[in-house]
Amino acid sequence: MLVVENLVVRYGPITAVRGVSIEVGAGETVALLGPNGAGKTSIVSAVIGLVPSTGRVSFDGRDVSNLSPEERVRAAMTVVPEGRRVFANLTVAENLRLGGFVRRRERDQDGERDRYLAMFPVLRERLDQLAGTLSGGEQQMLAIARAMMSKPRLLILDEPSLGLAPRIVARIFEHIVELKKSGITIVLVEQNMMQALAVADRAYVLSTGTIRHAGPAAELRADPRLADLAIGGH
Amino acid sequence: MLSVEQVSKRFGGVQALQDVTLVCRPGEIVGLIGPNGAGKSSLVNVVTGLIAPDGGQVRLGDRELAGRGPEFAAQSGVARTFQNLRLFKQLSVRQNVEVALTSGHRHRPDRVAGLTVDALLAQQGLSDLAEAPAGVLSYGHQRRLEIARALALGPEVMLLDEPAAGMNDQETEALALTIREIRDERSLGIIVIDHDLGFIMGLCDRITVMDMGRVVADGTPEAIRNDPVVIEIYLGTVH
Amino acid sequence: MDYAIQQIVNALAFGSEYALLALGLALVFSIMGLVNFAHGEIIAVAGYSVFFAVALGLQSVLGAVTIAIVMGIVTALVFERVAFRPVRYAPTTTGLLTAFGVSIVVQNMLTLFVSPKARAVPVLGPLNQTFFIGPYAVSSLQLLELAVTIVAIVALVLFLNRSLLGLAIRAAARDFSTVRLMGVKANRVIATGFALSGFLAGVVSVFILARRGSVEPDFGSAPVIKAFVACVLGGFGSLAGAAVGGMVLGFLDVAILVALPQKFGGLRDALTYFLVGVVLFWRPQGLLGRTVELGDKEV
Amino acid sequence: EGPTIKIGLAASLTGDFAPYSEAEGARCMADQLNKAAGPDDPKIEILIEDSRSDAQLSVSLGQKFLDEKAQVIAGVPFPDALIPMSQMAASYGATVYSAPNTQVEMHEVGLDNFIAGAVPDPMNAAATAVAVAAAGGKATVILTSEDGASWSAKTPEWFGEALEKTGGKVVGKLAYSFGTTDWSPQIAEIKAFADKPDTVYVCGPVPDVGILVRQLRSNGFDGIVAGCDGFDDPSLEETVGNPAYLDKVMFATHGVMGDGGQIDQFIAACKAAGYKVNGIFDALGADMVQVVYDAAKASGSDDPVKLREAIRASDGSKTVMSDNLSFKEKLAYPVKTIPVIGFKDGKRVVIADDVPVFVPYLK
Amino acid sequence: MAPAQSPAAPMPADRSMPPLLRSILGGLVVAVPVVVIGVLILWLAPPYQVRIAFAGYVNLVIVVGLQIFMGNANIGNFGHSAFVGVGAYFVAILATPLAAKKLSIPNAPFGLSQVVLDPIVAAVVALGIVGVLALLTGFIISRLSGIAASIVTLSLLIISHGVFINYTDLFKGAQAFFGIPVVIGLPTAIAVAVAAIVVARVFRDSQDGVQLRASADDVLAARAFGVDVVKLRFKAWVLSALVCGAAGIMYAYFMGAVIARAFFFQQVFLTLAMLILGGMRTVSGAVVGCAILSIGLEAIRSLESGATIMGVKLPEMLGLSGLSLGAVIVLGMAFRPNGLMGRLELDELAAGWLRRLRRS
Ligand SMILES: Nc1ncnc2c1ncn2[C@@H]1O[C@H](COP(=O)(O)OP(=O)(O)OP(=O)(O)O)[C@@H](O)[C@H]1O
Ligand SMILES: Nc1ncnc2c1ncn2[C@@H]1O[C@H](COP(=O)(O)OP(=O)(O)OP(=O)(O)O)[C@@H](O)[C@H]1O
Ligand SMILES: [Mg+2]
Ligand SMILES: [Mg+2]
Repeated sequence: MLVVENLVVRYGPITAVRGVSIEVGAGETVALLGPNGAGKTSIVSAVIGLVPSTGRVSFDGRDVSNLSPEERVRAAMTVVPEGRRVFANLTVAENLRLGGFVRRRERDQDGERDRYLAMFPVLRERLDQLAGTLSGGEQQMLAIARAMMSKPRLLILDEPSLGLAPRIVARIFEHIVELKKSGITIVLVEQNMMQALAVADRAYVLSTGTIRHAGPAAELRADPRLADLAIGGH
Repeated sequence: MLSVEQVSKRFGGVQALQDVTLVCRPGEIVGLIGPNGAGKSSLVNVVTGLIAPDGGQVRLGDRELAGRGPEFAAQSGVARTFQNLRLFKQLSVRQNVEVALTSGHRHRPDRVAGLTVDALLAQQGLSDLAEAPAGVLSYGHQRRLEIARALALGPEVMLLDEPAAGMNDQETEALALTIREIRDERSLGIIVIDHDLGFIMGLCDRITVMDMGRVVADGTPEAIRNDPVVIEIYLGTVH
Repeated sequence: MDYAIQQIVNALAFGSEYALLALGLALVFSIMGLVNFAHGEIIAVAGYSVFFAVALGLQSVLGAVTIAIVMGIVTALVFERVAFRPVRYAPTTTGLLTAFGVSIVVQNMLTLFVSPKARAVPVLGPLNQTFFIGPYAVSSLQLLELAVTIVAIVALVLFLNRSLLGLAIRAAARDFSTVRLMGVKANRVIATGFALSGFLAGVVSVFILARRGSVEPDFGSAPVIKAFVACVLGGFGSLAGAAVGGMVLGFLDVAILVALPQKFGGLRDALTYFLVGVVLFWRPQGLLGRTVELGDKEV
Repeated sequence: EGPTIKIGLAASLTGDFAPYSEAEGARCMADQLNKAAGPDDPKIEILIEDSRSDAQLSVSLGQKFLDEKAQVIAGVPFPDALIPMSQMAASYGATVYSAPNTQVEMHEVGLDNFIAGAVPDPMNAAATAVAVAAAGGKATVILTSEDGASWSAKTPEWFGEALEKTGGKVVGKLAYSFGTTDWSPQIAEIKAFADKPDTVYVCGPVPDVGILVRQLRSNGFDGIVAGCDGFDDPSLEETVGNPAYLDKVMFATHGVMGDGGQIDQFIAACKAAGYKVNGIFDALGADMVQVVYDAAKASGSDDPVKLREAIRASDGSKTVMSDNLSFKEKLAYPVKTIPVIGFKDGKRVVIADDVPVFVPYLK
Repeated sequence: MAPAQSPAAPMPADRSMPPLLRSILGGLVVAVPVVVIGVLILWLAPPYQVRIAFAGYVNLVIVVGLQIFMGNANIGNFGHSAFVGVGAYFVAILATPLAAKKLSIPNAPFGLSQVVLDPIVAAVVALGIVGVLALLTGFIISRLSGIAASIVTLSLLIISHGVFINYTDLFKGAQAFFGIPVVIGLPTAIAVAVAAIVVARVFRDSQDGVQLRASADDVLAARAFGVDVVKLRFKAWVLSALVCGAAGIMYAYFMGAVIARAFFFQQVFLTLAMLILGGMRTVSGAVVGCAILSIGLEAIRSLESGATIMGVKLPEMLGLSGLSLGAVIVLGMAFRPNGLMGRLELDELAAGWLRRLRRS
């Protein structure tokens, strides 16, 4: 479903991603793991087209390398970006409306919205609050709910559990499992390695911009070298 | 010693803090946990003077901090990190730390005696990045820089708002180690907010639990771990 | 009494024009954080287009109005594409300077290829007919301006606050790249916003032309600085604020002109700006701007 | 071989004062004279650079012309440029000759090497006052602005003074700024005066004054609207719009145009030869060249000081604008008749062309 | 703790020198081209080019002064020309000989029409007056942020202009104030420019400078680290005003005549363009921007009136310099949105290159 070939991301003199290739099959859940600065976020940004990169990204068999981010989103790829990135100057309700932008001509926006408000009840109480004044965790919930409003076929989550209380994290991982069951393809960037591997089918471990290890999640979970790899031991 | 007494704060329809009372002694690490939106960051904001409480007191030693603005709190010795990362993005990593250090030099020279930028950066593993602009660091590195910057102020009390967010287990463990080291070295009071229970339980001497703006429990890690209320509101049944 | 009412009528007209100008600026500001000093040149190009059309034989008022508005929109779109898109992510000062650059280029082209002098364009005169209501002299232009301003404000506020596109525009103002992650064609959204501001500029151009009866290279730039002040006075980024700021400035202008002893007549602008300074010192967020207690949060 | 005289013009080819540039007219005149000159006649060489209406730049360009041995230089026609230029030129013996300058300051400083080609503003105001009084104007409102220095601030006062001499009076004074496009507050004030004025006087630029005329008329004011050379722009009529509104509009200026006279012929000839001439200010430029040419011929030398002495000693030159332009009397500015232009059926007519007897301010 | 592994490791500055010395040396390095160009002009160019260069150096001092506040506090400033004007006018009022004053300001208040000071004393007093005004306005401006602050600076410009023009007894109104003794030349201007550059650089690198720049990035965080933002903005404002005032004094003592129009929008926009184009975050940016626009515009201007290059007479192209100024700005901003100089000063860049060169 998603094929990344030989991806290189540079920021001026810095090379953050050095020729990474990743493949995610339809309906698969794949985890991207690695220490700080490994290049995970850079990969995600390149896949959705937010940062310039070289290499090839194709989605659904179609080369999307030259598409703009919005075109990629219209092709049903969606990202929950790192650092929440809620629209601080809009209310929670407005954020969610914008989340459903690609499906603006469809009818049941409200049904979708209610589903996520049920999952994050605190958001329902905050519908008319400016998103920028939400607590950190509330913003994270909003970012996830907003992304889900577009009903993607490929969902990329960059550290979704960041700043969330354990109860909510558990709920999100439950939901990921649900989504998986409904056939959505998922790429999951997580620090919370064990939990990520528990829901993932396969995983890639990165450090300093290259893939150090790749394999089935179950295998990795049992791998004693994992700890080493994930903190970036060279 | 930092003492917070009966602090309340309301934002429009949200009662973010309600009669919150809390102390943090020198050399003590206090954990602050609670569901999202419980009011933890708001409490930090009140203590650091970023918001004025509707009522109640915040004292550091015999200085009243509430409502006197963030500069006053900082100059009195309260340092913090930001949950949403607020680095000086255009300045270099080194300068980020320098800002706090010079301010510390100015106001509490004895507390910063012996601190150097290089040592602080080395402690956080940022030496190689010293000349890079802070804005280009990865998320995890930015968190560490936040901590280095807070330490450079030479604080009496340090409030860490989710310092381990975005770090993996090993990094978190290392962070816990550093925090403890800092406490021992400089005997400051530390309040740590985080949602990583392993981290909090392992690190803190005492834990305060908040929910809906109130303190709902307070005690040793052991007691908190088994507190049914905490399990109910925070951990959820799954855990 | 009659006199006071007459002056209030006059002030309303002044205020409406500032408000319309300020709306155009505030719109672009809320779209991409750009302080668009080149808004005046959009007005100028619209005005000169009418001048050329007249030179080629155009005589109808309706035709002139259409040309001004269409050219306003086109010019705004061209400016956006050529000059402002490349600096979209840049700091405010950069956008500001680019806008200056555009304005200098356009003014010099008008100087070079047309004339540094004023050129008469009488075609819109019929819009500006003075008639008397009781003792009060009112011009059709004054009424028209007031009406158009009110309609424009209501329509824009509704558009930006209620429509999905409006939401996208406001979101793009703060976080362009994340808006794209919603699948919004952000370039097009921003262009829409510019087109709207170009529309407003075209309308203002019609009004100024009707009143002045001539065009000049600095045709539009002179009033834009005042409009910019109006925006800030009302609360930058807020459309209603821009309108209110414009009205307040209009009233200040007339009041100071009328009330100031003639000896200090030349200090009118100085006094206006002094009062603006006082207001901003007292309310840095502007008259309608709200302050939210944020703590460590950001909006 | 006749002497070669260099005239260096730091001209306002672009910028705020571009409408008041004398450069093209000067260039046209110089070419005409050079073509007609015999082998022993002087040659006039015109050096032109754009000062962008910037005083500082025009001083620097003045220095450049002096470096190139110019005998006569000119810059932005305002004191901030002309005074330093005169001081600078003094040590080279050179003359600053500003064809369009009308401001009195230049004559107060005590500059020995400055010459203005136009009569000072008080004379202009005085001429207007005589014409206004003749048309029955008795009670005037004057509009002043500091934006054009003494030209716009003081000329109206001088007009008032001169009108009072004729038995009229000033019933009110209002301030405005350049760039005013809506005069309704001022007009409301004028209407509210207890003493009803029959004349409004303003010395400002077009289009401002054109709009003023239109708005005054459409608000029912049917008295005299009078002004200075700022009115003398071909776009005045179009800005006013309705030809009927121009009845009782009058202004004093530098020369008569639009009557097919010498100025019109000169401008037409220059235009035909490809010079971008505009109007009255080009005629002033042409006059300057003629005066310098005649003086060079008289002195027969290219020495700058002798040239200036010859200009001032001359009994008069026959120029485009005047049959006898002479600096003998005042040394720093000419004494000549001042045409006052009025309108009949929307067309310009000369309603007076005299040297005013009473002139305020000037000694 | 895991070592930071990042490819991002640009050159660390040389930390063996005392910071103050390092800043002064850095400033001097930046000033080298300023001196070299100036000396070449003095040596080779005809008098009129010296005049034009002088105007360039006045602008340079203004731009550097502007950088001190705008670059460090990141607040758009339209008001700096007010201080240039005040500096120029007060030396005019104080140092002009009595004879000239009798003509120009016979009714000056406080018996000022009777006083004549030595040019140097007058300059000091004028700077003092600039300082007092800066203190008063700084009180307000340092308490405001962002666009509100910028508008107040704009107000300052328009108010000062209004006062210059309308307080005719003291400032002679919209007419030129002439007769000022012409006492300085290009060498003085070069010296003042170098001094301004060093001052600006020392401030930028000082603790205050770094803290102020921190507050420009994030006011709230800066305050939470004890940075007294108001005080620092105030300091920068006053320093900036003094440097701009010095530029005004230079202007008056060279031109011999001043007029309010010279200290209005045209100057404001030109100097702002120089600063932003060069990059307002560094003093080098101020210097580079000023140099490029000054030299470039002068070159284009000389083409404008139809120059002859290698025997070919070019046509007259009026407005070319205006057009080019606009085009340079638009293009410059499009390709280098943060200005030509980015984050680093010239000497810091050079040190980086040298080190990289040595390494390879
Ligand atoms: N905009 C940028 N400019 C320059 N360098 C950047 C930029 N963004 C990221 N980098 C650098 O690229 C490298 C990879 O960063 P990235 O954010 O992709 O890491 P990550 O794996 O997501 O880390 P984390 O777990 O901390 O979020 C880091 O060294 C970082 O400093
Ligand atoms: N400036 C503000 N304006 C309005 N509401 C606010 C503001 N700051 C916080 N709140 C609200 O107050 C409540 C407490 O917020 P706070 O940030 O203190 O939560 P928290 O305990 O830190 O949560 P988290 O763990 O998610 O960070 C939240 O519901 C939030 O929406
Ligand atoms: Mg990341
Ligand atoms: Mg929080």
